[in-house]
Amino acid sequence: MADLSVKIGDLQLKNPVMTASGTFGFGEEFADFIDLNRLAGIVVKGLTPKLREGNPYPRMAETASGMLNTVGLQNRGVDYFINHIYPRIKDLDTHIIVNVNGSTVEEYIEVTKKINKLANVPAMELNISCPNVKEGGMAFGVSCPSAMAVTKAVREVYDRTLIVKLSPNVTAIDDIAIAVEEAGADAVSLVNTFLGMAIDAEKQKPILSTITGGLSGPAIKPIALRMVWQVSQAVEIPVIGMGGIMDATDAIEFILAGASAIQVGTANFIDPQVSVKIIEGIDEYLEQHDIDSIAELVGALNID
Amino acid sequence: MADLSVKIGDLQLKNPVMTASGTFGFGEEFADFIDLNRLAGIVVKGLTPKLREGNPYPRMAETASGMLNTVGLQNRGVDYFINHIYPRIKDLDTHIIVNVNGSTVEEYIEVTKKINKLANVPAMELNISCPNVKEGGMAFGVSCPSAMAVTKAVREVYDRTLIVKLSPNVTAIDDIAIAVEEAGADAVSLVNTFLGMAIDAEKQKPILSTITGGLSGPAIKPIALRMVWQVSQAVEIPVIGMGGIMDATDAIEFILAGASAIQVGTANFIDPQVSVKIIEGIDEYLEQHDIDSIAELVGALNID
Amino acid sequence: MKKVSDCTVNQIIWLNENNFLLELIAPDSLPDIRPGNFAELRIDDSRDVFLRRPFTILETDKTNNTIRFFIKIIGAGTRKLGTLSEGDQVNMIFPLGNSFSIPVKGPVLIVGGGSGIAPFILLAKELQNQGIPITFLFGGRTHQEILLIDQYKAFGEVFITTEDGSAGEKGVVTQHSVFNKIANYNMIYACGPEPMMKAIGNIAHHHNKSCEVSLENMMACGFGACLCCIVETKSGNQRVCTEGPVFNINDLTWQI
Amino acid sequence: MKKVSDCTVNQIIWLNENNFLLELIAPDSLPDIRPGNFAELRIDDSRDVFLRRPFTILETDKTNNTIRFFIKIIGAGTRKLGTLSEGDQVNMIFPLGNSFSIPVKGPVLIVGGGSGIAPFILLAKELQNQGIPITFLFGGRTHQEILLIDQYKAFGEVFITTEDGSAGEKGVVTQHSVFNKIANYNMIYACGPEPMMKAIGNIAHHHNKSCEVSLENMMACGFGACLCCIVETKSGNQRVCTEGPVFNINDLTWQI
Ligand SMILES: Cc1cc2nc3c(=O)[nH]c(=O)nc-3n(C[C@H](O)[C@H](O)[C@H](O)COP(=O)(O)OP(=O)(O)OC[C@H]3O[C@@H](n4cnc5c(N)ncnc54)[C@H](O)[C@@H]3O)c2cc1C
Ligand SMILES: Cc1cc2nc3c(=O)[nH]c(=O)nc-3n(C[C@H](O)[C@H](O)[C@H](O)COP(=O)(O)OP(=O)(O)OC[C@H]3O[C@@H](n4cnc5c(N)ncnc54)[C@H](O)[C@@H]3O)c2cc1C
Ligand SMILES: Cc1cc2nc3c(=O)[nH]c(=O)nc-3n(C[C@H](O)[C@H](O)[C@H](O)COP(=O)(O)O)c2cc1C
Ligand SMILES: Cc1cc2nc3c(=O)[nH]c(=O)nc-3n(C[C@H](O)[C@H](O)[C@H](O)COP(=O)(O)O)c2cc1C
Ligand code: FES
Ligand code: FES
Repeated sequence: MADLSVKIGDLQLKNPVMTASGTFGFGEEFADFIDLNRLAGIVVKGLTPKLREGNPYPRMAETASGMLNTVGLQNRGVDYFINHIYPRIKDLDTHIIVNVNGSTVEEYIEVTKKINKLANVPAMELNISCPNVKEGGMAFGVSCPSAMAVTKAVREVYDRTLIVKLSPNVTAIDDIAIAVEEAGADAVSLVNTFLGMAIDAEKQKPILSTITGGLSGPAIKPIALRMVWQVSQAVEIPVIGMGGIMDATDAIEFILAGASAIQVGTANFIDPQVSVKIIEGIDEYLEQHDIDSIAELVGALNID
Repeated sequence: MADLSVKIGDLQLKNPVMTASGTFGFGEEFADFIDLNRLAGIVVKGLTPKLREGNPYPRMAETASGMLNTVGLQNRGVDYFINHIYPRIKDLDTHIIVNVNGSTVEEYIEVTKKINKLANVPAMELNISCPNVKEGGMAFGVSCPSAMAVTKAVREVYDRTLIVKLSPNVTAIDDIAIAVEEAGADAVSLVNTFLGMAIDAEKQKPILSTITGGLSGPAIKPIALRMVWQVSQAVEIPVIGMGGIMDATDAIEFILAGASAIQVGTANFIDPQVSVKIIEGIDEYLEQHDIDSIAELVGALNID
Repeated sequence: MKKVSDCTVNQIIWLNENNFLLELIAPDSLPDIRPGNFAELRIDDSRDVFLRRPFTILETDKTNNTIRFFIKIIGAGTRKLGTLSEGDQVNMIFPLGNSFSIPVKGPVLIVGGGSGIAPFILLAKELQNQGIPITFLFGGRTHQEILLIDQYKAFGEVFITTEDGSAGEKGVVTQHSVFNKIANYNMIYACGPEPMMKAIGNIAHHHNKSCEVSLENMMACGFGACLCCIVETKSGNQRVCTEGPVFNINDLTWQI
Repeated sequence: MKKVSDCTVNQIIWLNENNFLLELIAPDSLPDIRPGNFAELRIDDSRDVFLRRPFTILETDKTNNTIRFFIKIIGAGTRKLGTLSEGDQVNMIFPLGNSFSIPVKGPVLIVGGGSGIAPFILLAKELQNQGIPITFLFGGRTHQEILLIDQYKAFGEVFITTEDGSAGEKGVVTQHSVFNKIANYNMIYACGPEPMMKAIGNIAHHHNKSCEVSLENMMACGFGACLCCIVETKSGNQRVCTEGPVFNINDLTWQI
């Protein structure tokens, strides 16, 4: 068995496979299907200061090799998480990582401060592509100054591993990555979903209640892979890659492109056991290729 | 039979279906398969001032519901087109539209001036997402000032319908659309391909010779559709939509989202007769829905 | 406990050109399956089907580990399921969702509209076991949409409405004369198109009858992970796949 | 003239577990098909196959409009083709590409490596019609990779090499003793892995023999529209699907 462990900031992961926020609930939904302790980490559903009902139904549209969602950060708020969910999952032998959201810098800070006190949450993922924010409806994640500002503010109140999750809906994702690195991020994760749209031609209406939504799944993999490659050339901090990973081969591609770890998202819906299969597949790949440690593969893409 | 005709600037189209640059050669490649005269227009392969050999092989990678290409604007130069190809296709009963490329504003102008003299080329498509340009490797199409500058310069030397083709690899495609509208474009067409990447995990190498390439096909349709919707809210000039259109239903979706006409790209490779099938399918749709003219459908998406 | 199982197609029984029964054999003994539960089937190697598809569990047979589904063809996924043949593999996640509640006493009225007939065989079996009398009312546009009647007749009286009058009373289900005797029933169950369920809910509400409906919905996962399948309830948005698909109309925010 | 036709599968003949012959019936009379031509097959309803797949036309029968392909399973598309059964539909664009040139006189040497054996039955027929003697040399890793030999024996002498010595001479094709008599041949044709074709090209070049090779390549369209399938030639990049797949080695920029 090869050495699958990787490090993200201070975070020691037993293997490079985590599950992506919003696609794995709080882990419990998958307890019947897999041994959650096999995972390196679980990034839980995005939390906000207060309960959010999210967007109206319909929230989902299937597309070619992908899906659109407009869940809209439905969650019961950070306090509910701390009091009711955290106690149930905190003793799992996997890292619980909280995906932190807010509509203002203050809101981000509010959630962060609360999360900072949880002994068994060794890292947070700062989600800066939430669509409803101060700056004139412009998301934090699509401009360097705003990405930098929120990262800096959160960094000041957070003591552990700070991962910033980047939006792919930008001209130069490497510039945003550099900005959040400068602001103190320990790692970046990418990509979040692409803004897309689906139309019912018969009804002549949008399929989603909010007209547009976020595209995920294998359809976006080529773009996500390019962005991981591009960002990993631009920053020194570790990169966590995701976007359309369906199997171990996809995961290896992201790692070769520069990702130190990966997250599995939409694939969990199609095969709730896929995350563990990916861990096993990576192990097999390393064995077949006579590689002792996954670390050797990170960014090892041979471009001549 | 419903009225399928639409207008783009001064350009009267007999139906809303054109074929996309780079996916239909110079039309002749399809002459065995369809009656080219059925098409509203053919946007020919991108031309540059001089012969370009394009990028090395491999130039193609298949992806989930899509493909990456890195042809790199291989073409024999505008003069070869004018002397050898144009005479063969100029008398088709369809509009020949030239896709104009350059690495500098001067090069764009050089091609434009030559095209401006061709009696049977009633429109040009200014491709501003060519990767090798002056501004420090930054494409013309990803910043408003440069998009504006090249459009203005071309507008000054071009008398006919000027379509500007937008890159989707941007934070705010509506801003770019507004910039080229202000600079004098008669229409915008979108989207060009998304920058993506494919890796061969076994060989641990990129699949494409240039590492990254352009993603097209149904995978990108949800994002393209969103951009067409967004741009058509932002500008007054007509929008020509494309990106993953495979059948008449897809075409109708783009039209509902605000496209006055559409282009069929990658689908031509899978079914060389698809463009004509789409025209027939649109006609059927109008009949089934008792719509007299396609114009009634443009932007008719019902959002309550 | 939910399972992911590679099942084998045992048979497909066509009811008419658009509807069929799909019978799968699970690889090991069936878990406890309750009336109203559903399964998520993976439709492999089909270009147009990315996600799984949810189907109500119609019937089960514990002796040979078979599960039956009633499937109506409406798009690429259901069409592809209809091309399966004996021995083909289908990956299934099951059992999913909550289930109908069983009243202490009957009689009960079960109303199914269109293809909303799948949840009621398991329910009827359970009710029969409890000695609760059942009346069925099934509605469709034409007699071709009235399916599985012979099976239902084994559990109680079956009334029918069709919009064209080609079978049973002419009209829609809510117009059926059985509602004149609504006072007789202790509980109403309904499944079908949303407007029909709302209309039944309305009647139940005004006669102060307990009423449970089984909702359909666009689902990405089917087991509570994605939050795509919500319905508005009096205690906020809930997941149809997990807190449902069966809801008491009193818990929903329907304007009835 | 190129056509797009909905063809019907007539039969699949398995040669071994990885290789089969696919026989399609075209809906109308076959166009003129030349040795070296290929077709683009559409592989429907398969999640992992987006584009068509190119295959050389192995044989044709004008009397019943059938076309045969030799197919080696290497990925999702070829695997799916192997699951077709009689009566299934396959959409085909054909005939595509250029063809081998026929010399005024022989004898000729035809060299096939691995699965590079498909273009040579049509070629052999044509050469035979012109009264030109043919020697075949086929190489593979083991005897299991040496296929269709009986068919080729009808057209001339067949030599074999295998890397493990399990059939014919042990070694790779270029080491075969037939090359001692290379002066005897007027022309050489080759198809197979690129290094093998380059090695043959090298020999031909040094003996001043005309040599044509049939190239493989990643194709998006197969009929000249996309410019994805290029090969470097002395007159610039050319499309393998249109100016090829057959090239004279003198026109290529191979370092030989
Ligand atoms: C809990 C549950 C139980 C179900 N039980 C059954 C059953 O027992 N038998 C049965 O035949 N069907 C059942 N359905 C519906 C079934 O899941 C859909 O018919 C199926 O997913 C359609 O797949 P498709 O690929 O054939 O069609 P698609 O191509 O996916 O869809 C065709 C059209 O139908 C719409 N549509 C698809 N699924 C749904 C849905 N769930 N709700 C609303 N609109 C939809 C789509 O938007 C599209 O316009 C159930 C659904 C749910 C949520
Ligand atoms: C002109 C021409 C004629 C051909 N004739 C035949 C024939 O007669 N019989 C036959 O069995 N095959 C033939 N091939 C090859 C055949 O097209 C491929 O094997 C097929 O496309 C593979 O499809 P797949 O979906 O099974 O594999 P995929 O999953 O697409 O590919 C599996 C692996 O093979 C590589 N690959 C696929 N196609 C090619 C290619 N064309 N060149 C280089 N690498 C490739 C891929 O990169 C991938 O790594 C021909 C190819 C060309 C261009
Ligand atoms: C239904 C759904 C809900 C999601 N919710 C969140 C969320 O709350 N926070 C977040 O950062 N990302 C969220 N995402 C994005 C995913 O974490 C992931 O970045 C994206 O789906 C791309 O990966 P994939 O293609 O593997 O799914 C969500 C994605 C989906 C499909
Ligand atoms: C092989 C290939 C070559 C292309 N060449 C050009 C080009 O020369 N000029 C241009 O403006 N767009 C070019 N494009 C982009 C297409 O015109 C179109 O914008 C894009 O493919 C999206 O549409 P689709 O998904 O329908 O293919 C090319 C696309 C492909 C696939
Ligand atoms: S379908 Fe995913 S939560 Fe219900
Ligand atoms: S494959 Fe498209 S030009 Fe050759």
